[in-house]
Amino acid sequence: MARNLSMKDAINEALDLEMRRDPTVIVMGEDIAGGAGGQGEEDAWGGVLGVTKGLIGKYGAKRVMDTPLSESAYIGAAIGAAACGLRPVAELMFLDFMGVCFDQIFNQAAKFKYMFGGKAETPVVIRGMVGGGFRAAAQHSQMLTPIFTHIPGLKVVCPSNAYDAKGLLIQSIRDNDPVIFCEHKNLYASMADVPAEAYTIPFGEAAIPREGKSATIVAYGMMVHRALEAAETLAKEKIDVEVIDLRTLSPIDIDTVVESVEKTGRLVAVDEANPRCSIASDVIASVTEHAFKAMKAAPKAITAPHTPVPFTPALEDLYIPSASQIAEAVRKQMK
Amino acid sequence: MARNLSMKDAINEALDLEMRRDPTVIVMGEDIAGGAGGQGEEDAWGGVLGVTKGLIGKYGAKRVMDTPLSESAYIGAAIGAAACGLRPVAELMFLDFMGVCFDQIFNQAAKFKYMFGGKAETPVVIRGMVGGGFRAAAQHSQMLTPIFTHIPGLKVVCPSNAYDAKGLLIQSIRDNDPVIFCEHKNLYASMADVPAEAYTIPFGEAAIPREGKSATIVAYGMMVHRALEAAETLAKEKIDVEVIDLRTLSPIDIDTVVESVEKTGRLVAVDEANPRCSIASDVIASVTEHAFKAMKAAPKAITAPHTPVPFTPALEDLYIPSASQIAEAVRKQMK
Amino acid sequence: MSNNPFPLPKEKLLEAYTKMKTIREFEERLHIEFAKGDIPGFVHLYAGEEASGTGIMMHLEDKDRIASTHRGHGHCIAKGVEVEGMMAEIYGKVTGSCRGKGGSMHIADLSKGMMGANGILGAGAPLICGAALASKYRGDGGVGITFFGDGASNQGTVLESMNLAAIWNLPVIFVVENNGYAESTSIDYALAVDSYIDRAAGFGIPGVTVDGTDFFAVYEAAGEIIKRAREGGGPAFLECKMVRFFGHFEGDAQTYRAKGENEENRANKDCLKIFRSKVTKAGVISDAELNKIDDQVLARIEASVQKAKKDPLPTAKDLLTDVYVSY
Amino acid sequence: MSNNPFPLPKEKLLEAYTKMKTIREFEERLHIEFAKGDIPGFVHLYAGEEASGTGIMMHLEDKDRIASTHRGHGHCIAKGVEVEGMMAEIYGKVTGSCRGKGGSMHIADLSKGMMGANGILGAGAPLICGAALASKYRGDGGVGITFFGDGASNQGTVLESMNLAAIWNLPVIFVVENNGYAESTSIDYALAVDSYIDRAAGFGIPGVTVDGTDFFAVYEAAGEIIKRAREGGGPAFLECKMVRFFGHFEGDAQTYRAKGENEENRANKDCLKIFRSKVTKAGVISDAELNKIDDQVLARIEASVQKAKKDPLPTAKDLLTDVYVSY
Ligand SMILES: Cc1ncc(C[n+]2csc(CCOP(=O)(O)OP(=O)(O)O)c2C)c(N)n1
Ligand SMILES: Cc1ncc(C[n+]2csc(CCOP(=O)(O)OP(=O)(O)O)c2C)c(N)n1
Ligand SMILES: [Mg+2]
Ligand SMILES: [Mg+2]
Repeated sequence: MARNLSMKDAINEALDLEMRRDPTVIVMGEDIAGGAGGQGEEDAWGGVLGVTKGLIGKYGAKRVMDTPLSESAYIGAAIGAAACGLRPVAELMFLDFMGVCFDQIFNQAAKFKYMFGGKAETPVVIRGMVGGGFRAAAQHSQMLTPIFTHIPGLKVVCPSNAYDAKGLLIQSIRDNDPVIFCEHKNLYASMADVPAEAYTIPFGEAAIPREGKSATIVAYGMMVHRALEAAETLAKEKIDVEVIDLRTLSPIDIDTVVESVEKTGRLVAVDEANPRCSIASDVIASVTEHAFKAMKAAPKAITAPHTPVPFTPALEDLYIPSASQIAEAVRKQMK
Repeated sequence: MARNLSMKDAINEALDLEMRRDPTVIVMGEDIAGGAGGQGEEDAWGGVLGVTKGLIGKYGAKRVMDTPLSESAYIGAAIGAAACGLRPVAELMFLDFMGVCFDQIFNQAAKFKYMFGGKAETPVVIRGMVGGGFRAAAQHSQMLTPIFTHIPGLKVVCPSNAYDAKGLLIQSIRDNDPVIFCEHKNLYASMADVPAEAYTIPFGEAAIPREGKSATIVAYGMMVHRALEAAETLAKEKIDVEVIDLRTLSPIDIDTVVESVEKTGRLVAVDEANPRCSIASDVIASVTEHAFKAMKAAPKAITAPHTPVPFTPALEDLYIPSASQIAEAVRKQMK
Repeated sequence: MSNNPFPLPKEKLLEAYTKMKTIREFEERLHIEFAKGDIPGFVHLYAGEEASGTGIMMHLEDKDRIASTHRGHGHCIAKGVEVEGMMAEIYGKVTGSCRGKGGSMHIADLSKGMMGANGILGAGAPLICGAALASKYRGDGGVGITFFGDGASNQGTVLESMNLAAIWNLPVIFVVENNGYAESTSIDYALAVDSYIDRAAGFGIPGVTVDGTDFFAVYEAAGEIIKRAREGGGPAFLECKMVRFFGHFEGDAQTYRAKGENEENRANKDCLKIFRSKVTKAGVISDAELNKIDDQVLARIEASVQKAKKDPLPTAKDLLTDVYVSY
Repeated sequence: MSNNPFPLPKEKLLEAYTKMKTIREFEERLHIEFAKGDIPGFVHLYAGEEASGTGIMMHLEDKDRIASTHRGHGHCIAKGVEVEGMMAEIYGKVTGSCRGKGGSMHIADLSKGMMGANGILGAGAPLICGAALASKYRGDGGVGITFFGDGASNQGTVLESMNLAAIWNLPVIFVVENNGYAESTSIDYALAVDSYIDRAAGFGIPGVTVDGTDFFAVYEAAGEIIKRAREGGGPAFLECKMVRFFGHFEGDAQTYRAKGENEENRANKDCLKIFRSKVTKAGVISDAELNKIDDQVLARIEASVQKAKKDPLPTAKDLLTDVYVSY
């Protein structure tokens, strides 16, 4: 039975279902229950934006652990526990905070299996907020997906809607490799039909939310919606655009993109991240290598500029790639 | 007067000259002098591979500071001191250690100027070793240039030879923005003619160590030598290749690459980094956007595989891109 | 009004009161304006904690530097950053201290020795070690103060910096502003040691705990350790125990608090009331004098809000500037 | 040989000696082999420090876990990792513990509770908190031991982990192996506090310092705190004061040492000599028995080197495996 759920609630439900199913799943993070050690309500917060609300009531403080403000220690502990048979889901509130615990993620979790000659599994999920539009400024708004995607040994997921968020998070929890699960804070309120039961969406399978023949727009996260908006506009101009939602960035379903470009001959890669060494440049490079002959126009990256995220809405709205920038890029390719 | 100097000595000389010229230049790092607090020799090490040897004798412990093993604290202190008028050159022994201090680099140093509305300057240099071939395994061999390059606010430099290393390091020290200076450990012993006096090499100007008409190979760091080797081989097959040494990755001199590809019609981008969101993919995406019409064949990235760096020489030698892989890529494009 | 039992002359007491009152009204007003929906982003208010920042900053000059936190408005004001620029910044205007690019969490003014509010917990500690190193290197007698909360006291950066400052004998004061909560989490949960003084001792740093709601307690303790640091005596640790009047950030329902906690704090732990009562009871300053300051402060805040609302926004050309000095 | 004054029965004493001797000879041999140029990469030798790892590990079972350092060979051997696999690993052979992919700095064997040597200082501390959390969650009575050097004791990860273990009451033992140097830097430079015990106290963790060259001192101190941790009594801190016989890594000229330091260490601070002298003097074990072990150990090391040299290298197909469980 599908209900109309927000992405926030879909994520909560995924955690709930997996915790019910599997006693080795624990969740931890700063204020993910809230109120620890105090005299007021337990579960006072359920995470800074309420995503994990209600879990402590169902599973207790042994499985829903508030942490001190020591990301290296508790993210590392989640990784260590994963290497010892638990399946921790650790919240890194804003993934921008990765800078204080990146070693545990990229030199430890990501490399155990390889360094140890295959004899390690680290089924940890690190979930946190990404992206702009919240007026949260330079240190709370970044789209650091390219950095995580660069690292062998990590899997990187960034859903664009509530349905995918639930299926991908359940897959992430059941997955036996370390997963960075990127939740766009400006999509938390977005609604979709979401089945009540557990389901998984496999990694490395892009979705095609809109089919078309004239050009391919590749996006992920919030940019999928901008791409679809651009496609609407272009449809009115009789430009028939295909939109691909990558869903997972590592592994990446480059085949679907290549097939699409072989059909359309045109590629616009949209990325909320900064431009250099971005997902957009990665997609363009891979696709050009594989579908060069089919390409009718120069591929184009639409990304945030090479600047930190500005605070003021006046600038942040210009910073985040817009539907009109995307549409304009396609129009140019059609000429 | 030019002498034949190793890259290691060229770096030492650059530090020496700038410290002599400018009393605000200080250097710090773990064991960069060595022997601190002990009963043996002062300057016992001069850095783990001896790069900073001799500086403490000339400039004293006030300007050549050994640090505790607390990268967040001392790299952050270098950044803070830079914001307060000094020009610290902080050594992060192996840049692989960035994971324990990345926040100070990417959320602090890189963003001060923008977040503060322009009212800050952070002339810090963070220098350290990169790259493979030293049998130093997964946590001491990485080429993390794409991660630094991704971050707006940072400048990223990676010289391929002793001459460039000296000129680029002097430029880095005099530069008013934060610079990540990447020293390939397997180039320390490489020799070149290096003038004794101070000179600078501007950022964002690629070098063309070999001109050619049939294909463009773009590389940086140690890969420049592999590219040149490949070019030699190809020359024997009458394939006339142009090799571009990027020298700085941020800013990047994409114009020189675009011009070259407009001439040759072919692009192979070589990167010792892992493939996803790499410098290679970045170069291919940018060049394809700008020189699409001139391109006669699909561009090709030659990178390390999507794996951590293996320890055993048997595998590490396969991990690092080889001249023959590069040559083969060009040959395919010529067909 | 002749016998002044306080460690500051009357004009300095008036200055301190003005700073504290300015912080208070700045924050009270933001609370109201935020509720109206006019203020973008996250806002963390310093109301209730004024005596800490002010008591310390009364000892500082422009050459002294501070590194602040996400809850930085009070530190900014106490260190001399212009209220008008701050207000405009929080409204995202081009006239703001950071031209609208930073917002509440990133207000800075290096010319005043204010090295920035900071969105990353604990990040100021290494930075202030660097500032102090620069002062020590130049021999200018400057000190560095880094503020962090009880929650942030568990960040590795803070802990590493304590060791660095100790072994390098840097003129750094580590100030933990202990308001009992990190977001919704009580310090009783996050700290296993009885006292921050023990923790500081574990790094070889002398420490002192004071009642952070008492301006004079803060002032005196800070004075001593700042003087020592200036004279080359090395780092010190200061714990200010205090209360935060509002939620963690604006929008926080605060259900983690005990019943009546906020009311009790307002009634009995209001550093402004405590200050007022001390100075008036001692007969050094009259209520009328303080009321006059209150009026001036309110007018200034009102004007700054009105100006901020009217000020122009940055425009497209501002998006790409200020990333590098040159590129 | 009837009255045994030691806290272990004779067969356990023999086991401990065998472990220590195996570590010693493993390292002495690597020292020689490295000089020949046969061994790739960085090698950090544990010789001189054997009593620490062994004294602690004698209390552990496979369900107990350790997180080691760059100087990890001794911890591996003491925790039961096979010498032959280790030697092959260091030679980069496919028969190595990590199939040649890890090398000296990354030897691990999770089946033995050995969570890896680590090339990143301090990185094991959070990991072992996680291991201990898993044990606590399951209620299996397992403990976690994290080792770090005097230098690494100043890493934020270690310091944060001490707080985490304390507030979560995790069965974790923090062991600082204080050999007086971090690379070439003396601990006198890098630490401002007089004692690690004070530092541990600053996190609410009880601590004890022992002579790490005395197996029995380590054994007894470790036994007590491990027992307490197993029973839910929470984390503890153990400082083992010791010496390192070789340089920081192979190739280190060690000019930072005082004159005669190495000779003095070999003469008077050799934990194997000290052990031998104690057990023989007490008449519990004879020199002949120990000599026999020495011979067996030497033979085993010799065999492992010969085997490692002959073993096959990984091949191209191994390059791309072991990155993910599935991708
Ligand atoms: C590294 C990092 N982790 C987490 C956060 C999210 N965060 C912002 S403020 C805060 C609570 C801080 O508590 P405390 O240090 O006591 O300061 P207070 O808010 O009480 O002034 C948290 C968890 C952050 N900004 N940076
Ligand atoms: C995060 C990090 N910083 C620096 C290094 C380089 N490094 C490796 S070992 C070492 C010295 C460690 O000293 P100590 O902790 O005392 O251990 P010991 O070598 O004496 O056993 C250093 C600086 C590293 N591996 N990781
Ligand atoms: Mg607090
Ligand atoms: Mg040591």
